[in-house]
Amino acid sequence: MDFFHAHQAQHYLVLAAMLFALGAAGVVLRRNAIIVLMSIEVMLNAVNLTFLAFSRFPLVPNSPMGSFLSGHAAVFFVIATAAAEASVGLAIIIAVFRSRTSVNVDEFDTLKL
Amino acid sequence: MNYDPNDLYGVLPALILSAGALLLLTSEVFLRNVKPAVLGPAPGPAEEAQRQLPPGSDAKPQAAPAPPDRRYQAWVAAAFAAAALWTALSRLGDPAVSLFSGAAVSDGFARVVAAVVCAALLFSCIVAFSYLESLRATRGEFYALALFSAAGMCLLAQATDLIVIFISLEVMSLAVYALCAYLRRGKRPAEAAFKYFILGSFASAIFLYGAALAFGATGSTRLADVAAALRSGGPSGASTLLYAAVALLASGFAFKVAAVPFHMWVPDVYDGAPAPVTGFMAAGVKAAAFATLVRILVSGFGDASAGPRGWRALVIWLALLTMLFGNLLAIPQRSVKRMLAYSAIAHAGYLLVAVASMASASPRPDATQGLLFYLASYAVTVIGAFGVVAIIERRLAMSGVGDDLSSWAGLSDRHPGLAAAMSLFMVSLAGIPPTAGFMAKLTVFRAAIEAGLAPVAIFGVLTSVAGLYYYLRVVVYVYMYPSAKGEPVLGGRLLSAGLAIAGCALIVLWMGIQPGTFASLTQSAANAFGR
Amino acid sequence: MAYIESHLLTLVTFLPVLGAILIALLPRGEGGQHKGIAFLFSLLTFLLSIALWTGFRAAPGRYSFEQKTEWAPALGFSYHIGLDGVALLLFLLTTFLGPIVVLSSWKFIQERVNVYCIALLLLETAILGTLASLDLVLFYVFWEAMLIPMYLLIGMWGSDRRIYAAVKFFLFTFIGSVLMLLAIFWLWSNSGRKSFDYAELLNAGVVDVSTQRWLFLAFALAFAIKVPIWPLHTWLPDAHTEAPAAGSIILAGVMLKMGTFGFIRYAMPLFPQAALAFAPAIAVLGVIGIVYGSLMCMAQTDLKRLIAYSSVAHLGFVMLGLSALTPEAVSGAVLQMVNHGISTGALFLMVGYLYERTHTRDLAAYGGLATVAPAIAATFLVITLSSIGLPGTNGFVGEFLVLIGTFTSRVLAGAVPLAVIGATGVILGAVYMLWLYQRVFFGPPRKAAGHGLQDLTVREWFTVAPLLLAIVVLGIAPQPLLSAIKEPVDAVVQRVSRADRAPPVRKAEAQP
Amino acid sequence: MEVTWLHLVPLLPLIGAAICGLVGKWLPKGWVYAVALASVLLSFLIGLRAFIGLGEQAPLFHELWFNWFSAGSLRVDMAFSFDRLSGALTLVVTGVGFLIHVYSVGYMEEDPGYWRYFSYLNLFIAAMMTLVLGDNLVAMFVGWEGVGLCSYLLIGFWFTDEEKAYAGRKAFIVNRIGDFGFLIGIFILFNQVGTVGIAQINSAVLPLGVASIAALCLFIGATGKSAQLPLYIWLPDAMAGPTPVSALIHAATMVTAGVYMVARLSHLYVSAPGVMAVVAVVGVLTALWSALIATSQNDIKKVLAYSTVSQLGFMFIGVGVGAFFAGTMHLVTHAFFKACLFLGSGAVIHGLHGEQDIQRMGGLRKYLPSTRTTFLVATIAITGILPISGFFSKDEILGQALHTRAFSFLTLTPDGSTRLTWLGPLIYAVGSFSAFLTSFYMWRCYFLTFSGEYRGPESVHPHESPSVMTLPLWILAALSVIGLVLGLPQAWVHGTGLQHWTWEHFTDGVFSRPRGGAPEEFSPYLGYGIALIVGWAGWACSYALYFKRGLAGDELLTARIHVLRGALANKLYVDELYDFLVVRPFWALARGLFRLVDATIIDGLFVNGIPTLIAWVGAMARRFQNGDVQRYLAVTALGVAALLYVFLVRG
Repeated sequence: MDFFHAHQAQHYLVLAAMLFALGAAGVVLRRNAIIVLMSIEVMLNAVNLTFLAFSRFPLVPNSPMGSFLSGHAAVFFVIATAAAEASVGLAIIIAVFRSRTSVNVDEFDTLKL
Repeated sequence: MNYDPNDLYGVLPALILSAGALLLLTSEVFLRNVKPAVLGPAPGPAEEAQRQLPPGSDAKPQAAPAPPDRRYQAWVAAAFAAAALWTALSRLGDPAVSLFSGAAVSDGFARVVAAVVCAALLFSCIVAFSYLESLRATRGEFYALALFSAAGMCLLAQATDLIVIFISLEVMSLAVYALCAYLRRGKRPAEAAFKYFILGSFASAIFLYGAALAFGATGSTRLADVAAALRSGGPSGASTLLYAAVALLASGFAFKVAAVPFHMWVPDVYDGAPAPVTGFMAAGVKAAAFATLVRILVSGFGDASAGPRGWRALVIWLALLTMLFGNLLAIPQRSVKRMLAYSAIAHAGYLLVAVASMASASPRPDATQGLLFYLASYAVTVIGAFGVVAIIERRLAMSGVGDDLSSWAGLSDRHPGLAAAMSLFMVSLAGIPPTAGFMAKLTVFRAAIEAGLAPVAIFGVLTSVAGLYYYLRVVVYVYMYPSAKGEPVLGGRLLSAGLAIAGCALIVLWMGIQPGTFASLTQSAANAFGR
Repeated sequence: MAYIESHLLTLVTFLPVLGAILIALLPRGEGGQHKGIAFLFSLLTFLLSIALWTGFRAAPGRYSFEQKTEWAPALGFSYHIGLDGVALLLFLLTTFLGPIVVLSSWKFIQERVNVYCIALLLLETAILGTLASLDLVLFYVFWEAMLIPMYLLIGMWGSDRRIYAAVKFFLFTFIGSVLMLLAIFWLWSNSGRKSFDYAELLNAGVVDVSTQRWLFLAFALAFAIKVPIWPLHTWLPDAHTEAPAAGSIILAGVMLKMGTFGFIRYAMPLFPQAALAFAPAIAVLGVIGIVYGSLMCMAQTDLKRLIAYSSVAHLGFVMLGLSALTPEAVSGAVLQMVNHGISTGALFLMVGYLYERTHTRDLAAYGGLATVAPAIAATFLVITLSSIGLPGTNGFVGEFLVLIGTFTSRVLAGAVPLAVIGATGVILGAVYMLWLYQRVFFGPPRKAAGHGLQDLTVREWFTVAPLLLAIVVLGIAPQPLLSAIKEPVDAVVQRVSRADRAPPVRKAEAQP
Repeated sequence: MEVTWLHLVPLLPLIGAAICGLVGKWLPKGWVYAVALASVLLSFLIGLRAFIGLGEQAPLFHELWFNWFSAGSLRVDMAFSFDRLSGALTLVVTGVGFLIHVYSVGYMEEDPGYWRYFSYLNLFIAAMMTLVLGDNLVAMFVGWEGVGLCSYLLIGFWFTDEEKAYAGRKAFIVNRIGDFGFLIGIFILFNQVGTVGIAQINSAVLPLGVASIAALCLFIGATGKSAQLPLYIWLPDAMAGPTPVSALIHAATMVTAGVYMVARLSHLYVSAPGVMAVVAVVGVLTALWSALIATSQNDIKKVLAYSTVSQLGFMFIGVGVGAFFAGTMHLVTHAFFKACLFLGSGAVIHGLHGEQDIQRMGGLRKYLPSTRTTFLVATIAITGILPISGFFSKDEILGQALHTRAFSFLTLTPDGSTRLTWLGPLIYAVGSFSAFLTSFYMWRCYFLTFSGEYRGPESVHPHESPSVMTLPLWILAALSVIGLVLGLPQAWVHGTGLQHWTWEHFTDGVFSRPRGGAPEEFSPYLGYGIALIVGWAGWACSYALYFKRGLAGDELLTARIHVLRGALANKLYVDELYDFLVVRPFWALARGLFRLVDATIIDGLFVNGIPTLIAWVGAMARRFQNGDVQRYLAVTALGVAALLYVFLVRG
């Protein structure tokens, strides 16, 4: 990964990667459904950061016209989608909670095998 | 970034579907609760459906005022689906046009996929109608959500820009999550929806990260630019990023197409969701996801297919794993619904074989044709199968238990028609002539042999033998075991579901006996990715 | 009229389907009318197929009643059918057995009659199509379509272990055929002209020997399971034992022949060098089948099981003859296919009638039936004699030709010992069949002979008489059949036995 | 010369069989008799006409009825040839057959299955005529198997008795073993000559090795059909059938088919001298072996059965030493007197209401005069104490054996130091001893049956049979006397009218001569003398033993040679031996193979084992899907990691 040393986007990228990993870890490890949902948001934000980093410090000088914009635009799309995701997710969690009065992910194992 | 309003014609199916969805949503506003005497579900069969509810379930049959009559929604949705289907089919032969300055494309491939999706939607709506009615579960939004997800699928098939792909993906997925949770009785639907949601968003996040890396490496999210960057080699080390992007994007859609080891959500979700929804997912989501996977891999990373780091080897491995585990895990299942879920995984494996054979240019047209044929035949078959499952499931849905083979015993005595149809679908899934399933296997494996994937093909057909075993078991129970005592004859609300099932059965037979008709429809699509 | 003539084969092939559709449209009555329609259509099929026999013109490398129309050009296969002598014989055998089968189960099948009749009719069409098709995909479609109705016949109307038998049958045959399917695809993509047409592939046949072997094995496996060749035979006894009489008759009568037919029509001509190379192995397996099958018969206590194993022995003769690659032997093998269809079919028919009366297949329960049911005893005797190949019955000519042809074969390595060992089948056949016959019919009447065992009824006479007639007539005048199959047999023998001298592409007799 | 009526000879009885068998049950009894007898009589008359028609201008009649089947280079015709040999046999078969039909009318009077019986009998005549007249080996084989079938059916005629049914099956299967040899012989000859026509084969020049193997294989067939060692075991049991059947099939005609076949293919056998030696040795051994057993049998039919076997042995000696005419001549004469003997025994059994044990007979000459007289004549003929038919034919055989040079070319050692010149005389000596035994047991049988006092139970009142049964007896007795004409030496009849009717002259040119030319004209008188002495000696012994004492004679004999006689009474335990060596191991093998290979290895291990394994693996793998969403997430994450690894690190 030599090129990172020669490039100023590296800090953002590394941070984003770490954020992403953290989010993933949270999704996999945390037991509370709400927190799992939040971890997913963290992952999405990490992606946003990556997008922004790349559009601010493009790797490719001769990149096709509008690439910066498309980077930024992507972020907005992602934010909007993330909001929608969150709402649906919360609704689902509520439905689950209704049926078993718990948001502990471990207990959702009626469906198995 | 110039905008041409004519491009909207290119996404007409999606537009129609969205319009339908919006119409249905708005129509909700004008509904009033009414007295059961005036409107409401017809007595008799519905009452019987109620009587089958186990005591203690939260459904209150005598709850007055009765919910408003929403039966029109099914037909409205069906009408819009039919319209979208017609638009998709009518422009099938037209030349491919790039839309929105390369963010999307309207080519034969996309149109065929859109047609498949719309057909799936159409049949699912009809199946769902009788299902929901007999469960007294017709509330608003169901059909709207279905239409939205279908719109997302259509767009997904057309998208050639990673961002557009992501958005369409979310449009589709979010609606489907909601549909899974739609049936509020019992624990299963909500849990299924939750699992689907968590895993799904996890996967789309991964996909999105891949998109970001691709963007970084090539400076663009257009698949065309990605391909160009690959051809030119790109800046130093960008290839590393690019390959990471391939890995992440691939895993994102490997999840959507339920390839092992990204398959684990499938059995639970398919099992927990209402049968009509499951059918729709199995048919539509799979079609759209495969379409996108092909677009990303072929038109995006087409030149990075060969070699150890090429995606060809990757897809082959995924295919092998998927075919193996899908069939292996389906064998011990006793719930037909769950068995069909695992079989869906297995079929994803066969489809991946087609994708793998699209890697090299010469067999690509045949492979594309195979892929589309397989998607179409699988769609009709599986929707029909889940339609039958839905009828069986009605009684069980309340008590929150899944179906069991024993509840299928002797179906041929009670419902010869359903039994024959179910057996036909099983035979088609097993890939035995004269059914669509056989012709699908034919087209796919033929392409695989052509692409020099003989070992994969041999592995595939051998696993399909294992598959035959569990498909046959359903036929055994349906035809060769006597009816269990006290199995009631299901009455009421069979008509529309019966229509849909009969339609699927006829198409299955038609595609099996006259495959040429459909194959010729896909002629233009076959060359969508060049030859 | 000309239209009818040009489409006669199609008409005959699909006539049973019409019947099936008709039955499906009828309400589920008590079943009488279903059987009636089924009988009517199968009879009609047979009568029409006689026109095939009269209109048949043998010509080298050409097919009678050939018809080729577009089917799925987008997928590269066509609806191409036609008959050569070999196919014609088996075709007629099938249509001949059709009405007999329907009539035989008139009394035995009482529930779900409509499904039963539909299955029978569809099965007939599938078999006929398998024989008639000249396009590999078409062939494969019919080939696989055979499985489902048979599966239902065994599984729905069989006896105790019917489901095990049905699934075993289905899986066994399916394993073999899927590999064949891949081999077909290989031919398609490497034949140069992307075609599934049998004749074109036959001419294209430029396949290097090493690949030929693999493809041949793929084809041979599918056919060997169907035949069945030892050691792939164990599905047969179960299927036969559990299946209802009609199922056994069709299974033994024609379905097993699909395997041998596949060898002579596809596996051997398409891959001549491989066929030549594998001939000794197949011959050995055939001989094992003869001896081993006969020994198995001696170890059985179940009537139907015994006869099922006798099929293994008889088809061993066929495989031996096919691999001997002399005109005599191959003609004998083809004749033996027909003979076995008639005699073993008749055996299962009679056993079915016995079972209807006694409801047991256990040999120990039988004995002394000749005193209570002389007509059954007499007919059964004739069939037994035909099955052990007594001169004057149809059984003899086939066996004799196979053995003498094998003995004189210059192509097959170790032909003489193989023929000699194979000839011991003549002794063993007599041993077990006469043992069976004495066990069932001679001696003092035992349990099964009790409770007023009824002799052949008129309906049953109508089913048995044609078979007896065929046994005698084919025993005395087999020559018409032999002349009918001369052309294709010579073609195969030429193509395969000379395969090592010239590349298969330069085989002139394949197609004009 | 080509004719078009020859096929009627077998066809008519076949039609008769069809009529009796299909509709005989519903026809009046008389019609069945009429059809059955008429068909045989007609074919006899046709044969007679043809026989008279034979002459210098027409040495043989030939008919190509139809081409049965032909494939590749093999062409099998249904064609018949009627020369002096087959002609004579036609007359014998149809003639004797007709007499036995007549006799059966009386014998099967009470049996309800008479229509079946006559159908089988007609069928047998048809098959036998096909065998005799067939001009190629395959056509011959058709008759060969056909007669086997008829004997199977007729032995097991009373099938409700397990024993009888079993005897029929035994006969058929043992015959099949022979037929196996016959088939292989046909294959070899076809492979060598390229045709199955007897004439072509006889005119072909065959290498010694091929000829020997072919001849040997065919001879195996002959041993099966003609009940020679080691395949004779079925014939004694075959006596389970009705007595006329024993007379017709198992004495007069069918069992001689082997001799006929060897004689027909004389050229083949002549070109394989080693095999001829084998034939002769097997013949003489059989003659001795069964003669020994016959001395100790008490069932009158068993005695006659073993005597048949031994007489067939004599015939094989004849053909074996190259004197085909002698063997066939004995075949003809034997047909007469043995048929007479069997029918006589049948009359006795009939008169005693089914009694077959000679221990409960005796003194029957009072009750059954004509039966007794004819039986006596036949006995004289077979024992040869007076020069009537049996005397001449048997002595011809022995004389030829003594003087033959057929074996003088054979050697056991490669250097050719020792030559088998001694074989002929040895055969002569053993044969003469067998002749002595023959005389002994036949007279024993006669004395115990007809002379002395009646030993049977009082309840049974012996009575003479109806004339329909005695008439054939008289005719056959007469024939056994007249038959002597065939055997008169050339010297006696030279210049007389009988010259052309001595068998040797009659069949001149039908057979080919053994290598080294025929045995030179030897003077028969010494042989005649010895034969007479031997015959009378046998008569004397049994007269001394049995004429006065009756059964006590047996006890006296038993007291002397206890062990031997015990063994002989039990047929030398041959059946038990075969059962122990062949039958039981075979069935055991079958059951063992079934249990081990089919049930255990193929089905248990593979067919059912593999699916079980797969299902088990599936059930195990299934456990992993435990419903915990975060396990699913982890797996997904691992999958992503794996992909990244593949693309970044490994790639």
